[in-house]
Amino acid sequence: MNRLHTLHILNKTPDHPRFSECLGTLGPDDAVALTENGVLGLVSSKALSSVQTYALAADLGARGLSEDNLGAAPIDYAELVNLTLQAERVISW
Amino acid sequence: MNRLHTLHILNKTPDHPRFSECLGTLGPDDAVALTENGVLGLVSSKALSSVQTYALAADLGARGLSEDNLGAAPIDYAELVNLTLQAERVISW
Amino acid sequence: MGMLIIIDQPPYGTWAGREALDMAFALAAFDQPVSLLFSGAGVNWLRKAQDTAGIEQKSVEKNLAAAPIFGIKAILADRAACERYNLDIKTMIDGAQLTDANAELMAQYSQAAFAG
Amino acid sequence: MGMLIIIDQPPYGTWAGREALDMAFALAAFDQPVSLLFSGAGVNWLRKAQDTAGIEQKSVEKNLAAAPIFGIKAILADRAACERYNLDIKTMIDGAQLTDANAELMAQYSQAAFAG
Amino acid sequence: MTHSTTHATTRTATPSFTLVITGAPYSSQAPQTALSFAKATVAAGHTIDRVFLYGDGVHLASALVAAPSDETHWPKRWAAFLEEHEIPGVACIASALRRGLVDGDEQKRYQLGANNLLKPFTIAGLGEWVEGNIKSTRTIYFHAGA
Amino acid sequence: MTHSTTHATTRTATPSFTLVITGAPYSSQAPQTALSFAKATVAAGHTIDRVFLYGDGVHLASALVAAPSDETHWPKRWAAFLEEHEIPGVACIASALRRGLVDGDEQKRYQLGANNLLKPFTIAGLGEWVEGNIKSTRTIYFHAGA
Repeated sequence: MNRLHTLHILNKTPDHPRFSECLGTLGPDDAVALTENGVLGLVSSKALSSVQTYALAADLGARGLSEDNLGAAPIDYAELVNLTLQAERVISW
Repeated sequence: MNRLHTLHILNKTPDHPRFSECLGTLGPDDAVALTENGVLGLVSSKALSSVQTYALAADLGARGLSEDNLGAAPIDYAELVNLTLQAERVISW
Repeated sequence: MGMLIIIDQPPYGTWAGREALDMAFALAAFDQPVSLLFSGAGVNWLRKAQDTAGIEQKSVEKNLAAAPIFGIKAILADRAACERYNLDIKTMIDGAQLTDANAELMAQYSQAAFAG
Repeated sequence: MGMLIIIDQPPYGTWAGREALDMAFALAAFDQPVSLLFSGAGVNWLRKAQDTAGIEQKSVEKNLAAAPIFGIKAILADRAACERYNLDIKTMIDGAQLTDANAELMAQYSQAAFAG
Repeated sequence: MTHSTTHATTRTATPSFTLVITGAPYSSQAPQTALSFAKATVAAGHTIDRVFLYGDGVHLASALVAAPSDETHWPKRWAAFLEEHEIPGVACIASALRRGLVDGDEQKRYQLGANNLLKPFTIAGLGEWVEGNIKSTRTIYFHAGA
Repeated sequence: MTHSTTHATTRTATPSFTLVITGAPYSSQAPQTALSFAKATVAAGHTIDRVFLYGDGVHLASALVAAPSDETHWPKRWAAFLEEHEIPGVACIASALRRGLVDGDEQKRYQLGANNLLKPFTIAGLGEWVEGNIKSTRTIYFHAGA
């Protein structure tokens, strides 16, 4: 795995101002982990950037979203914990 | 005073999705009363529509905004009460 | 006429939508005419096949399905919001009707309210 | 390095900004390096001449003015947000610095956090 | 529709209000704005039929708030206003139980160690809101901002 | 900087976490997501130094929540997890007092009629958060969504 600078944990809907604020601070070595309502970013017309994107499978399922063809890697809570340790920094939006 | 159909009480910042939702449902005989953080709509680049706009003076003052040249009529709470009775309907956003 | 209860937040992330639904059910229980409008990100309430096993919350799909039985007049969904969230009549639960959340729609109701 | 505390909500309407400021003061009290970043609608914290007599809340201007005295390193304001809210260095309280809230800025801090 | 929100009827009688507060004190400005609105309503000679607390708004009825001495104590301020003008203040029971706000009866029913409802607030169901909505000339909502 | 967030040091020892919850139960999903995260952390053999409740997150420590029988009781669920793994759960005192959450000591100090802090949660200052932030490998925040 490449260097992971900042892991951005994003739990807001794409309509929430903090969703856009988060996208505006992504660096090339960053990754986004979508949680809670943040997973709706994968079906909205608001484009997620080209950084590596993960999404909590539990939250995808609750919102009726398939784990396939969404442009994000589905993860469980254990993988989210791992990502927070792999990253040099974590920001929760 | 002209017929006042719906009074929209708007207390969200212009960045909040409900601010735009409110603007999207304004009719020609409607009026907007900006309260709390809603008064920041008067200094943001997000244009308020052409309907009659009021703003609570107490909230303008708290946020360092002048009552002049803002494109809204400053009102106190008594005037807000009056507006809710003059309108046929009131929606709080 | 009657009351329009508006839900503009998705389910599960916050409780505002659940509490809006309770308001609608209460009005219906007292024979007051009431409809639901899903707007903004709230349209995600209407997506089919919500599986909440992973988050230990009850699915809201059953609650919504019960709405007509309990006397709620209509389940409306803002067309533009549905498009933004890639929802169409096929991927939405049965009984939802597409509409445009604008001044004309609002004028059909004597009151409109959010739960929070 | 150190912590960047981010405030993206205006004062008075919610308590999130006040509680963020308390976090910054606590860090400074324990000699941890900390700066404040005002972004989005949060830049309205920085507008001069806030008169809170009409809403019975304490003005936050004094709290902010005390920040450097208590050891907070910098008060930063996102330039684009200031422009959106018609704020410039003349209409802002003394001591605030314009910056761009982007990846380069964030990389200068070992941690960044919101209060809520 | 038996609503009294139609105009011919309401303009003649004394206007009356139901106020619904859904934002919590010390988290939103909703209880403050609502109190200023309520005071102006009473000062204008109008009636407030009831104040209904819903969602996070039920925290306004907490008897255990200890606000810093230089900040306004919103629950006490609201309680004094309600008592002075003999206005019923009602917290929605479903919202209250989930959020840890109970009176003596609910304490017994759920075998809890204490109760924390501030007088003169009471706890009741959404029927109180429905009734207020039918009876009052206007129902005005005070939500949390952002 | 004495932070242990630099990597050479942290990769060798057992990773440790401070979790900060700022969203309330039955209003936000934050306490639920945080509990799932916490369980996965412990299951992976990592340490949780403490859980800090801030802002509206302090409501998670209420002893008076009576959740509907078909809904998860998040305060009890969290309390059981903290006790099982002997993890300190701390509610910020400034946030708690404003929001009507008090222990026996604060009840006496402010002459209140009851206390409502759920065991094993305790009440303390922001210094606990600062200390956790310095000591732990990672501090992870769980905010209310929207």
